[in-house]
Amino acid sequence: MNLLLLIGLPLLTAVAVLLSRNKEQVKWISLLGSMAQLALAFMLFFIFRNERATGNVTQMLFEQNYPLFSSLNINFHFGVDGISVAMILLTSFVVVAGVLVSWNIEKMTKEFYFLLLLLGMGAYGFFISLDLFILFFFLEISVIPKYLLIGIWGSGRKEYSANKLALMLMGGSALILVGILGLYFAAGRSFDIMELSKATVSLSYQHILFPLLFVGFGVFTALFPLHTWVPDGHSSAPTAGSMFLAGISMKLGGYGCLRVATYLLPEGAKEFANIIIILSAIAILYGAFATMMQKDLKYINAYSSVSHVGFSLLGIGMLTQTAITGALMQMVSHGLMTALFFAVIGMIYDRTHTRMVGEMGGLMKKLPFISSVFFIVGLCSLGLPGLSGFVAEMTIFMGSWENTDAFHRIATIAAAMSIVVTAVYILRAIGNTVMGPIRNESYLSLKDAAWNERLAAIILVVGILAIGIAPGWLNDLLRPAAEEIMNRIAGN
Amino acid sequence: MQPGLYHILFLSAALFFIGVYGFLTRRNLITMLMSIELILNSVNLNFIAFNKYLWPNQMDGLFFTLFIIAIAAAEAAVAIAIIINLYRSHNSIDVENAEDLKY
Amino acid sequence: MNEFFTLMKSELVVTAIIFLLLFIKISKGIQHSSLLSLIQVLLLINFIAGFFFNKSGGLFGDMYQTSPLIVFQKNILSLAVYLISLLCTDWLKKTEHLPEFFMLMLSALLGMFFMISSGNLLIFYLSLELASIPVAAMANFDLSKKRSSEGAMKMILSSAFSSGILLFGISLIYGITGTLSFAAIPQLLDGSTLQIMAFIFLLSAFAFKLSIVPFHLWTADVYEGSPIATTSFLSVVSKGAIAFVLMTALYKVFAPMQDVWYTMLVILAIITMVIGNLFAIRQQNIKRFLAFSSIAQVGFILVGISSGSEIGITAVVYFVLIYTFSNLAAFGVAAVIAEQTGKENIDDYKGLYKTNPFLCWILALALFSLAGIPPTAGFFGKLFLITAGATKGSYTFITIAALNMIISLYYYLRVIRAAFMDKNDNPISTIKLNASVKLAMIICGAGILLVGLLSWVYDYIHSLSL
Amino acid sequence: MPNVTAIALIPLLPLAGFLLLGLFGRKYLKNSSGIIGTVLLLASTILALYTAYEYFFVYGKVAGVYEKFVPLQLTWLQFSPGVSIDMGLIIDPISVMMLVVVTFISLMVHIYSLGYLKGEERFPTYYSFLGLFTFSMLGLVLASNIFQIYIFWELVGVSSFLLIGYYYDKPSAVAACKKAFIVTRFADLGFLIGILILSFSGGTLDFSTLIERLTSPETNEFKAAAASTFLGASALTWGAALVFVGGAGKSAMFPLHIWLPDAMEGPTPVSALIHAATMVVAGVFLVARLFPIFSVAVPGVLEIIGWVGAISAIVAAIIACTQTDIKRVLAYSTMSQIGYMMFALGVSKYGGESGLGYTASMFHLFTHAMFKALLFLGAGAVIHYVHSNDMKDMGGLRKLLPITHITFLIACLAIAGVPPFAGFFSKEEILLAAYNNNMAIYWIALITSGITAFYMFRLYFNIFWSKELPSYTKATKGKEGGFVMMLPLVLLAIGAAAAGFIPFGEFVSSDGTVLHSHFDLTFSAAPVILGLAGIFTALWLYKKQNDKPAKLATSLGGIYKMAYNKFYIDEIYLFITKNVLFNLIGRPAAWFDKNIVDGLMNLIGNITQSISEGIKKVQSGKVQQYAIYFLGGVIVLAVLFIYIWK
Repeated sequence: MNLLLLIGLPLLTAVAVLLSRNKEQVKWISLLGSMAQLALAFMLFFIFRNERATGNVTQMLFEQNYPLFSSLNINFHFGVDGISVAMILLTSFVVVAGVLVSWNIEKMTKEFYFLLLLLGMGAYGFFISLDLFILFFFLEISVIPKYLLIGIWGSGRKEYSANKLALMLMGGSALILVGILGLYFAAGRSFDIMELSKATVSLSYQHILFPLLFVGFGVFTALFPLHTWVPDGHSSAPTAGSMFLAGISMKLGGYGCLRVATYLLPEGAKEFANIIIILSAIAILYGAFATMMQKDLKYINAYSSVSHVGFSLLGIGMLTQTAITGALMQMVSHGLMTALFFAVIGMIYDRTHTRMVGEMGGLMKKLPFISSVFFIVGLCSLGLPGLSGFVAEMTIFMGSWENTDAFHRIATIAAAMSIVVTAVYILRAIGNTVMGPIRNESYLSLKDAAWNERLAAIILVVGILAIGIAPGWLNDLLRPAAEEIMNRIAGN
Repeated sequence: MQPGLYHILFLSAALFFIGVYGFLTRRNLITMLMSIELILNSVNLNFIAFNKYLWPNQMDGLFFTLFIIAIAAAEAAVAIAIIINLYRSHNSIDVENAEDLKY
Repeated sequence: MNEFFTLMKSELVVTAIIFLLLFIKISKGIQHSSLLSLIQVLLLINFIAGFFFNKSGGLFGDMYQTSPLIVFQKNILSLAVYLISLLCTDWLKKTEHLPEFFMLMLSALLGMFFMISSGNLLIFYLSLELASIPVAAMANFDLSKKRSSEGAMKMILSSAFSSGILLFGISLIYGITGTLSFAAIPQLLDGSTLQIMAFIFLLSAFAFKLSIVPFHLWTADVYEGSPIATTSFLSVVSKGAIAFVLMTALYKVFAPMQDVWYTMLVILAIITMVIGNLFAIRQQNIKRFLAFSSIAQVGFILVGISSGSEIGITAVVYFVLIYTFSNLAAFGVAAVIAEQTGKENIDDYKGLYKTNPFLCWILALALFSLAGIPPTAGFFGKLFLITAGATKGSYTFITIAALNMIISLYYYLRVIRAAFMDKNDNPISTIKLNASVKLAMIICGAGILLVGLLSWVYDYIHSLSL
Repeated sequence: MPNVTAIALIPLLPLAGFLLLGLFGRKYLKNSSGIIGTVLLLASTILALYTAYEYFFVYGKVAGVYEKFVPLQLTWLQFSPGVSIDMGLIIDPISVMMLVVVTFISLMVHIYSLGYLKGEERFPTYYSFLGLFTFSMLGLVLASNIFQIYIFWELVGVSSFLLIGYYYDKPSAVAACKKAFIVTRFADLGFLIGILILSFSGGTLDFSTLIERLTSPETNEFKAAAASTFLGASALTWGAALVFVGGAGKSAMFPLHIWLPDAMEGPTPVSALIHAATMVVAGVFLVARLFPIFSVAVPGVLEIIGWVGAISAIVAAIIACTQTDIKRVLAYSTMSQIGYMMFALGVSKYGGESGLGYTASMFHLFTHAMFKALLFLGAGAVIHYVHSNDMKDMGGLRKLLPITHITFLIACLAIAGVPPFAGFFSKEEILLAAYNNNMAIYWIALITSGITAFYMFRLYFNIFWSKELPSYTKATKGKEGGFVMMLPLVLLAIGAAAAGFIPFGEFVSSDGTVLHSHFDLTFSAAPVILGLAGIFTALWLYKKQNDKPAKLATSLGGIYKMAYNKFYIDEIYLFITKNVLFNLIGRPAAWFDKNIVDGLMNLIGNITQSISEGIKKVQSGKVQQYAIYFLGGVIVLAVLFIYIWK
């Protein structure tokens, strides 16, 4: 399977959007394009599984390698392993849903969809890149769309949030840049991940470069205390923007933390694992407690994202195969869940014109579909079995527990405590919005979800359920890849 | 007494600093221009002295001096043209009157 | 004799054009607007001519040197001049003294060509003056404007002052080595105190032309006062040329003192980036804003230069090429708006997207490119500069450089925010773009998008710089 | 051998009901949803009974011992070799017993709800939630893997949440469902960590293997688990204790019981099903499931279990005496009875005669399910009739609600331990087990049984006797509920009356062997007499409306007030959540984030801005100053490079 399709198709769609003549065309082209991406992602998934089933155990499949800046040994090197496939699937789900929920964007529709598709393309490119330079390129490519999406189509303090997001992410990128350059020179002028994974980087270098890379990518994935762009950015972004930000962009960071920082600098990872654990345990609990005090639905989800993403960092910090698998599962799960959450919030906001929990109530009566989805996503967030969040969190806990010392145990217990706090804030949100008496008479005339919203929600719910009910497929996808990473860490 | 290299260098250094001092303190644009001429002349002295005392075999220093004189003239021409134009709009050739562009 | 024509063809073409313009001026035979078209065609020819008969070699006892790399550098400058002539069409049409403006500009260009090719301090000095004195006159080209003459005055005085310092340095070098030839000087240098002193004098003059902090203070005032055609020439062509020469000077002439100048460059690069950025944050006038932004960009160029190897050369040349497109696009937009509405403040750009989406996208591309955000070429340019800077392995330096990208992103985003997001009840009305302006902007936009992605450009430059 | 399809269908049929009604009920199956749910459950019940028959009488007994079968085990999530979450079916005496109880009670509730909730707008939703609950509960009892039980544990929790919050527009219902979920969730945290400890110690998540490894002191796992200690207790002790915390939360053991009374906000049939007969006994079931580990490996924890059960039993009983909301009385009574089951396990040992407590506990679970469901459904019928939960609005209903009255009375007698009703037999065994092992607990249990009889009959007299309310006549209020509501009452009444005669020890015992129960009249005398005393006290106080109860209450003073206010445990929780969780942690965290973390980022921005503002004077516009900076630059470079670094 030609992986370049994954970049080419979104790009083609984006260009087609630019060339289209009216809003209807724009929307349908985007939808078709994103559906095609979804189909492509599924194809990739099945072909990948098939390859693996037929005994192809090469670490990366479908590799392609073209020289790009040959004088600097920069190559257009692509390939996927299970992690990438899972992430690509996630991206394609979120892209379709994002396109669908933005159906009623009136302002600058063409530009909106163009940027949205560009953002998706960046994510695909990022996940298939095996060259750090290209990876960085795709990571950075999303800065413009993110900034403009928030700044133009956002709400509230959108300029402030857009600025903050762009600048903080740029800060992260700056650290990543230094990190990958360090790797480049330390390993004899190569950006190639596969080559770097075989290279030996001296200990002192690892100890310098690992924090740079991890913190750099950490900014993208809301590493405490560099998470402050998350609440503002997410709450100001338009619905699809928040979905993309939390569903995809934050995953870029987590993926980078794992694939680049941890995988390529195993000794650094070991050295700093405890700090990562402390920070992520803090993020988990602190994010959860901070969420408890929020009144705006988007802020609730944004802070809860900080908490949930903390789990994936925790999993990485635990450095066991199961924990890393769990971390990856959490990324996928959180991506779907948080995208759905934002989608629902957007749907509610479109109707009630408020996101304040205190001003709503009893939405169940008039918006049964939306409310049910809200229930599902809330329950997923608090880790209900049968939904994806549970699988991921439990895998992380199981993996974390494999470390037998008191420090890891206490960190795990601390993280586990968040499941109670999560229940508190999620139930508070649910109880005050969809349940309870209707507080505003005008809500009695609200209309339930339209077809596009239903479809978007269903696509994401299917994803959540597919992981939650039968996690085996995801586990099979991620575990071997996590094993490769663990092998490197263990020094084999 | 024949003046040695150091005498001339001393003279040129003095001239240089006088020029710099003049450039920094004079308010009249023409005077500032003249101070720059002093700097250039100190350089000229340097070239000639080096040429004569240290590297008498080649004429590089002398030629350089000639070119500096020529360029200085050209520079002065353009500078004075600009100053005249400035005078037209500002009615003054005091450098302190031309401080609109700042921060 | 044949060699004379092939090796010096860039200079000869420019000289020919200058003379042609002189004759036209004297004969007064051609109408204003068709003259401009003629000039644009001539400049295009000049640019295209740069691609033929490229050879390495030296003339006049190696006082003049050329190589494919040098020709390539000259081509970048020619391209920039051509683009300026297109972008500033509106302003140029209004100027009374059109041929003179181009004569001055081309003289300066000629000076830069010689400067890049110089193999001797004398030629270098002469060409440097040739490259700067006409620019001062160009800065004063808005004859009726107070600010224009103030800027020109500041430029000519400071430039003369820096020439004085430069000459003093050259005279010391001459005193030490007894030669002015680039080829001979390095063998005679050993890093003594006096040599360092002379080098500092020389470097300060370079720093002045290149607007390196703290020698940069004239930059913003002159940029703001001058007509935009001059400003863009100053910020792109002058900077590029000096950057090229600085590399020659450092890598060839002062190669034995690499330890000294590396540290110096690191210090200067850091303060240049930081100060340039800090000043840029606050600016309201778009020209002044771009002035400080270009100072910060120079800081990045210094990061690349500090590598002292062919990676550095490649990265700098590549960056200047990209910088040409990006900065000219930004200046082009500013020029069009300033000329047609008289507005030069960033706040005036509010709501621009509503009325002028094309200009806005070009502006956005340009600024993102300057900020170093992909997929624009600026990303690659900056990245390679930093890569080059990293060859020496000083990660603190690289980190500071990378962190400076955050501040620079902040102020570039300010403009973008004004253009795209801020509401304005009374935005700049829709501007009708001249065909040539549009062409130039499309060229710039294409350059910004493609130069980075088409990696062979970089590889080509690399092959030249080896 | 077990019939896998049949067994698997038992939970899957209700699941099908949930999916069918949940997805399409609102639109397409508005009227038929109740029937669909009930029919599916009926099938499920029949299969359960069939399974029970097959197990107990056909294949279950191998060489005189009821074996444990795991006919199906599918890997659901593999963690590492040997450690995986499996979805399996376990067939052993307790799971089969629970299958019968759950399906039967659920069926009763399904039928009953057809009448009770007739005409409700969210009827299909209700039945789909019931289906979900039944599925989850059946999955829980059939779980073959400790993580599987946790999964279904959470699912029953959420179904309970959904059903308590069924009247979602009632703020009190919303508050109650949140409270129920959060409190049990808190306990589940303990359960989860317990699972992590046990599974790590045992190297497996599978029940059979886990029990095998952690009960024989020879295995490496056991040695390692016993050797690693934390705060003075072995890993095994911690694991088992934490698992019990989970069980205690779900089973509303003191002090994690506070959610149960509030959970009565749900529809009454739901209370009967979830909060009386099935879900709340999950904790007991969990302890029973892991009983070998508790009794063999960590007897200390078992002792704790005993005491927690005993305390819960008596505390709940005392509180029940003072409540006036009839459902709350029943809720506290449930808690008290579960306390019995719990301490019965606590005083039991593994295997043989000394495993009497285990059998007794399960037996009581079984009988309790019958009579408590009956009580709730009866109470539901009353509430349905008078539209109030409060005793003050009731009285003299025996004539108006004859069937309800009789069945309720049977249930009261059963719970009061009056022979020959079901409660007598099971309670008897429990007391015997306690007597044999722990006298202190025995005395508590004995007193509690007296109090139980008292408050149950207080309830009974208050509802059906006491004052005759003039507004309640057949003419004004109509007849009691229809056939669908009365049928379950009658069926359950039969169960409550006759279930005690089942020779339970023959089927269920700690190690699968047959345990013969023997009756000792002398031993039975004490509890029966105490129970009768309680009944007569209630008769004396409440048969007719008078001021004796009020006088008694005043004379008891502080104790009465404390009991009336449920010993202020709710207030303590409220204080902790409100002041500690929200004000002491949540608010500072939010503040910290907004002001410190975010403030830091903004501060960086502001500092940059102000530096930028501060240095603007450098660019003074004076060309001579520029020259000074120029020279300054030269001088600084010269000084640096010539004098300092040279």
